[in-house]
Amino acid sequence: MLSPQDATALWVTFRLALISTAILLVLCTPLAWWLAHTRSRGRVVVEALVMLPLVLPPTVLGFYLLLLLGPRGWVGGTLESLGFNHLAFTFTGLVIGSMIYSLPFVMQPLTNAFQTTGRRMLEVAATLRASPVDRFFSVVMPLARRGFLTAAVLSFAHTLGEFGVIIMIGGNIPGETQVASIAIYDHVEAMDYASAHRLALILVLLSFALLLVVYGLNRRFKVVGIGQ
Amino acid sequence: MLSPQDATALWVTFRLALISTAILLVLCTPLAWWLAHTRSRGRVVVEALVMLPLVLPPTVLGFYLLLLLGPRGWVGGTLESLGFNHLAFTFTGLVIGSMIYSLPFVMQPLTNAFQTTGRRMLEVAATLRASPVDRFFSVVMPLARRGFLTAAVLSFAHTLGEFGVIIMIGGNIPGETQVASIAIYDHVEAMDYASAHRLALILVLLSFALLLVVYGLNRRFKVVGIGQ
Amino acid sequence: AELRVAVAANFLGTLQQLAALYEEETGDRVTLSAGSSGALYAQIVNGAPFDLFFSADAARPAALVEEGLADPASRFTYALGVPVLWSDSVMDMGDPRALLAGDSFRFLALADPRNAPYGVAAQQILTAFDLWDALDRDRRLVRGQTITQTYSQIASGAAELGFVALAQVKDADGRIAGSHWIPPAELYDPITQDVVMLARARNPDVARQFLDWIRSERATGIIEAAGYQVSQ
Amino acid sequence: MTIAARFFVDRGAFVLDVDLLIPGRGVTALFGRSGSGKTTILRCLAGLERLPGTRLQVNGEVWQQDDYFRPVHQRPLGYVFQEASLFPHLRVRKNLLYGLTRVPETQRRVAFDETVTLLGLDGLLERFPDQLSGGQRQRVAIARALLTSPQLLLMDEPLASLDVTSKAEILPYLERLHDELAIPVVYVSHSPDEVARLADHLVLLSEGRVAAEGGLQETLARLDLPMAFSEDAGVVIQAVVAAHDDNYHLSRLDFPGGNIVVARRREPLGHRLRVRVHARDVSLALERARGTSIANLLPATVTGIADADTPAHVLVRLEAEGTPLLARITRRSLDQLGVARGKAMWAQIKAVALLAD
Amino acid sequence: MTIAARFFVDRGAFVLDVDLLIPGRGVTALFGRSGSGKTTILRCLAGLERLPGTRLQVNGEVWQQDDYFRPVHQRPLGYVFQEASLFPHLRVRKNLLYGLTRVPETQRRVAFDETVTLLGLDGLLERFPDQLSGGQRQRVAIARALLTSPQLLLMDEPLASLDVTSKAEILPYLERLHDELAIPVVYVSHSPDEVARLADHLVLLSEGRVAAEGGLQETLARLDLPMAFSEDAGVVIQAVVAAHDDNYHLSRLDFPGGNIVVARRREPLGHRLRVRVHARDVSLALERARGTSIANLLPATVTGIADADTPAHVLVRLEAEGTPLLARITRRSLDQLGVARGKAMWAQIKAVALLAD
Ligand SMILES: Nc1ncnc2c1ncn2[C@@H]1O[C@H](COP(=O)(O)OP(=O)(O)OP(=O)(O)O)[C@@H](O)[C@H]1O
Ligand SMILES: Nc1ncnc2c1ncn2[C@@H]1O[C@H](COP(=O)(O)OP(=O)(O)OP(=O)(O)O)[C@@H](O)[C@H]1O
Ligand code: MOO
Ligand SMILES: [Mg+2]
Ligand SMILES: [Mg+2]
Repeated sequence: MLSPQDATALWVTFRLALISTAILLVLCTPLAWWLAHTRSRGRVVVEALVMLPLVLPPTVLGFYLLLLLGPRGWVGGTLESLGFNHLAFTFTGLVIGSMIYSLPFVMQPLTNAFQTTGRRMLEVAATLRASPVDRFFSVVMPLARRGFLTAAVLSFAHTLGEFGVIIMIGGNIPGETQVASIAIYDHVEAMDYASAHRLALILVLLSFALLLVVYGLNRRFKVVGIGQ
Repeated sequence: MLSPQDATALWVTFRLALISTAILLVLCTPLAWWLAHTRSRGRVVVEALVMLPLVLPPTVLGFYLLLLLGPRGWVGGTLESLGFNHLAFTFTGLVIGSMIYSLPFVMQPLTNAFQTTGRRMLEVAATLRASPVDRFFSVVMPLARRGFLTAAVLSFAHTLGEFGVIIMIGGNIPGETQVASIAIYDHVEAMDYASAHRLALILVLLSFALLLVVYGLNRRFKVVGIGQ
Repeated sequence: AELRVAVAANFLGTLQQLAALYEEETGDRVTLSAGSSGALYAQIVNGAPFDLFFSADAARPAALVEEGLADPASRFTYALGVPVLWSDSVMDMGDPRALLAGDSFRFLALADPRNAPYGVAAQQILTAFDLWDALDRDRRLVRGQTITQTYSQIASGAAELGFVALAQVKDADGRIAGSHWIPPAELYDPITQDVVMLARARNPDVARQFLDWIRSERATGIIEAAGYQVSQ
Repeated sequence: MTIAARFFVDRGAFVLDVDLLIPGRGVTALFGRSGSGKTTILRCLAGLERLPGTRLQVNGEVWQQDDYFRPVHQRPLGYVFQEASLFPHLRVRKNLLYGLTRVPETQRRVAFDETVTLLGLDGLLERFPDQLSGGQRQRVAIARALLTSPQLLLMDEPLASLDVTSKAEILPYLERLHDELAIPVVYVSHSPDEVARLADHLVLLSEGRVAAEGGLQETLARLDLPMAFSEDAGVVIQAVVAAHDDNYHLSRLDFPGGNIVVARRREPLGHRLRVRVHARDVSLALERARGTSIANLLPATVTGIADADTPAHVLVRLEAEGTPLLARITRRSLDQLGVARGKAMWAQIKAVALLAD
Repeated sequence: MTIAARFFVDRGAFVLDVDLLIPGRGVTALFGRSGSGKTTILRCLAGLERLPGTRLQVNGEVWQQDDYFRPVHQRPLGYVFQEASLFPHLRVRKNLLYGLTRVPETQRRVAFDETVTLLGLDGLLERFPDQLSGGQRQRVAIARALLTSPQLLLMDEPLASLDVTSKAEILPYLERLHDELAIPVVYVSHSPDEVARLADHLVLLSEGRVAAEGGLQETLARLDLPMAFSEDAGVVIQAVVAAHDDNYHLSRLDFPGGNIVVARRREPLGHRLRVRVHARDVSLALERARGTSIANLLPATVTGIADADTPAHVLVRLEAEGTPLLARITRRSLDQLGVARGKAMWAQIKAVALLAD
């Protein structure tokens, strides 16, 4: 039902979405925490900056990332001069690109969730001997659970569907950087509509199943509100 | 500095982003409220469905929307049979397309915000004579302010940048459905990098300024947390 | 050996057939990466690991040669694109000018002339008919980002007709569904699609071998059957 | 003019099953242990628990029954929740005005400025709730509910987090208010003093059921009250201001069966007052005592004797010409003095132990 | 072994400026009107307000000073917040275990099962906080703090939302606990009874400053206390169980200057006990009364007279061989009995008015 190349593309897609979402969640958590709690004026600027990856068309953003990560770019060039390879057209480059593009979807829900967590519960936890890290995992994370879920789901789903950034910096290399969305695009370009529909359907069904599981599991948790 | 066509595209872009975001906020509010408070099993399915517009590549989604809104589609066909025009390649169609594509970005933050609002404050408001609608505007909206803000900003910014869906169902008609993101991309394609950089910079700066204003205003409001 | 080929989207389908045949004949592997010519060009400039670049125009391969990124000797025109006015429903295309001037359609689709060669041809044809300005003013011209998008917009029925590539509407048996009109070549500048071998090709000999094969009779036959012209 | 209610709430481990008849005027106190269902009853009255099996009629109007349910916001009530529950996004002023502005002007009978001053909120109007102390939050919540000029007031331990002095300032205001508004108040409190002072009617709850119910005076004087209450047993006497002594700042209150002397009252002669006499503040004597600082001595007849909450003590019920009294004395005194039903004795009440204001 | 603290908190309209010396053992009560800064002091002690100008030394260890700040979670304290503040996402059991599991096993000195039972939480362990009544939440919060086996216990009105019976059950447990753990407790309460019963040391706060401070007995017997306290003035007597009367279920407690009879105690003979005598429960007589149910009569000498909170009353300070007593009597009785400094009189104490357990 799926050509081996399509199956590979699907696998690359899910791997990419998973890895970039995971890294993004880890990296954004401290930043979102800072944003949620700082009173510095710089907060507004950072909040606005974080949203910018959204306002550029993905292909254009991808183009600029290509300039940055490629051999002539600041990042890629530095890497090359240190004896490494530049990052364009590699899976690593793809992960970086997806992360930048999904940044707003992770930062926003996390910041919101951290803001509504409030200080009181943290104070209580501190008097019960929980260290800052401990408090984060035992109090903040559970209370901000919906925020993490939203961040993860938006970032994951968005990476599944994104194509502009990926085709630019990934270069559509089968097995390495060819993801499902590009494979669908290729089928359409090659006028193979049947394959395009089939792959789109599989992508949608897989995602739907995954989302059902995630939201189904989420139902089990306690919903916590302000002033209950 | 800007060609007249680029300026028009910029104007269409902001108008589109504004209108579709506004309508989306209005329409999603009751649905998100329901999602946040229902205990029905259907909730999980609706939550997962709402995310699906994200997992398809924009151009593919746009293609399916074109089929739906065009004269042979269910929506467009019905309209035609009622004596109206179908919606493909019209600004209205564009608004619908953008709305569907931005749906997840609006639903998720709103649902989260409504869930954290909790029931207690609504109960208090009810005992103070506030009708359900009144309660919504005087209690839920202010407490869910961050959620509305996030929804609006994500949807707005995303509409600014995205063009896969838009070009497919909008048809890129100057003055009507041609948006700024396409113009930048065209410059890249045509190897006119100087023009691309210029327009991208303008779009980014405009958006940045807008975001600064929005987040700056937001700073003035009280941050409200769980168990404060 | 393995060949990595960047190919302009409109030629992808045809090159897939060719590559499959070639792999069968030689045992070499040919990996295709499709994209719009502009995107592929930008990628090559920024270090994309391709051996060959099948562009949809002549300008970009020329630019690569000029920048020293491609082997000048390897460059040649592998196909000439043929635009076609096409509708997937039944339309009287006997007098295309009258049809295009009339009210029997609401939207006409074409590739965006700003970046797609087929779009340029379409604009030239409409200008020759003296219809471009009127259609543009009335906002009846729907511009696709690529020629494939244009095809999709017509195939969905949302645009009643439009200019696409002949290669897109020809099915495997060489038949064309719906109605079509192939404009005479005088109405537009030729759509020259050039290929070039990149300077950083890892396996230049294998690449040259493939390019020679593309010029073989067997290959050109397939290209022509797909809807392109081949200039000898 | 009454509130007739039948509530049935099943929460698994806890079942509330009560049939209440609450007077349409005056204060009804809900009294009972933690978890006995007091808050649940208030929520049912307010319409916050919409459950089958509920019947609620207020002053003749049906609020809830079978298929009919009057929405919460259409019930003219004021509810002070057990936790202050202020709107966190509004300053104190806006919190106070929230209910007030939603009541038609013609129906407003509680003045903003006066309420704010009497609850000591003058300096706090521009604060946000998280800038207040616990007691300040509680006072804002009380004021907010009062400012809706409710026709039924539900208060869930409104004074729990307040100091003695604040209570002493707020209680008279509450008393005056419910007198002036002539509305029924349902009042949850754990403080027997507060209850005795405010309440006209008492409902004792135990594990979701009504253990005792009735007028304050009768219920307090009953000897069969649950143990929980016996430590604070006592009676409430309706008395009339009969004389003032400006020299010693004293007033004499007369009631059927005697009189007592209390600290000078501001009320004019003839004014009716309510006085609480704790059983533990009443001692008994065979003869009229002399040369003592105990100012109030009443001749009374023993009408009953009951066990108290410790075997060391007994509760003695007396009557002074119709006015019931309770005395808590040791069992040893009972024997030494030969206290028995029908015996005439002197009840000694320490003037200062009287609940008066 | 003391807690030495200097706190300065500037909140604009409110300034807390106190210098405290809290004994390293026993209960110190913080008493003061709503908004006087009690909660703020507890927060400073816990390290929740990190401000310059703070000095805090506990049992010789510096917790905060100039550049040093010991983080909250490294301070071995238990804090019962004014609002229960349970973790809303955790069931009662997990709430209780939260602190317990974070204390090394060797340092755990409070047993889970016993605490749960004594605080009446047995049936509630699997509930979420929003399924509890107000009093139940409060009890969970108390248990949660105790289970960390703290070396300093901060309690902000822990019993405010509890009924009389629950209080009576929990108080002895708290007393025993802080005796056993031998830790200092800082206790905020608006209930003079609770304070008198638990506290060894009293800090009276007024608008962010210390109005009075000292041992419970001395401070309570002071005649210059602010008005707020005079209604509840009284003394606390250290006594020894001297005899039991199993017939009448009574015990005799001896102290320098006399003895009093109270309901039968379980303590063995010789055990030391603390007894509170409210000024309002003490009456004075010129002669030893006979034929009365007042069981406790002590010869005492008047050592001072002061105004009370109403002009009708005065507070009379007496001494019975070193034991101070306070009596609240009317000014009229003062004159009628000719009470004056140096006069020998009989203090009458109603046995049942004694604070005993
Ligand atoms: N964030 C703040 N901003 C301004 N003032 C504050 C803030 N927090 C507390 N206050 C004020 O500080 C004073 C002391 O508050 P605190 O909570 O210590 O009082 P408290 O003695 O505990 O009172 P209560 O018995 O009512 O709980 C109060 O007057 C309060 O209004
Ligand atoms: N959502 C719920 N699920 C299960 N049991 C509940 C729920 N809400 C309340 N209860 C139980 O119902 C009983 C009555 O609760 P209620 O709040 O009416 O008590 P209360 O008399 O107000 O007590 P308190 O004096 O402690 O406030 C309690 O035992 C409580 O545990
Ligand atoms: O370069 Mo293309 O094939 O016109 O999209
Ligand atoms: Mg309650
Ligand atoms: Mg406080």
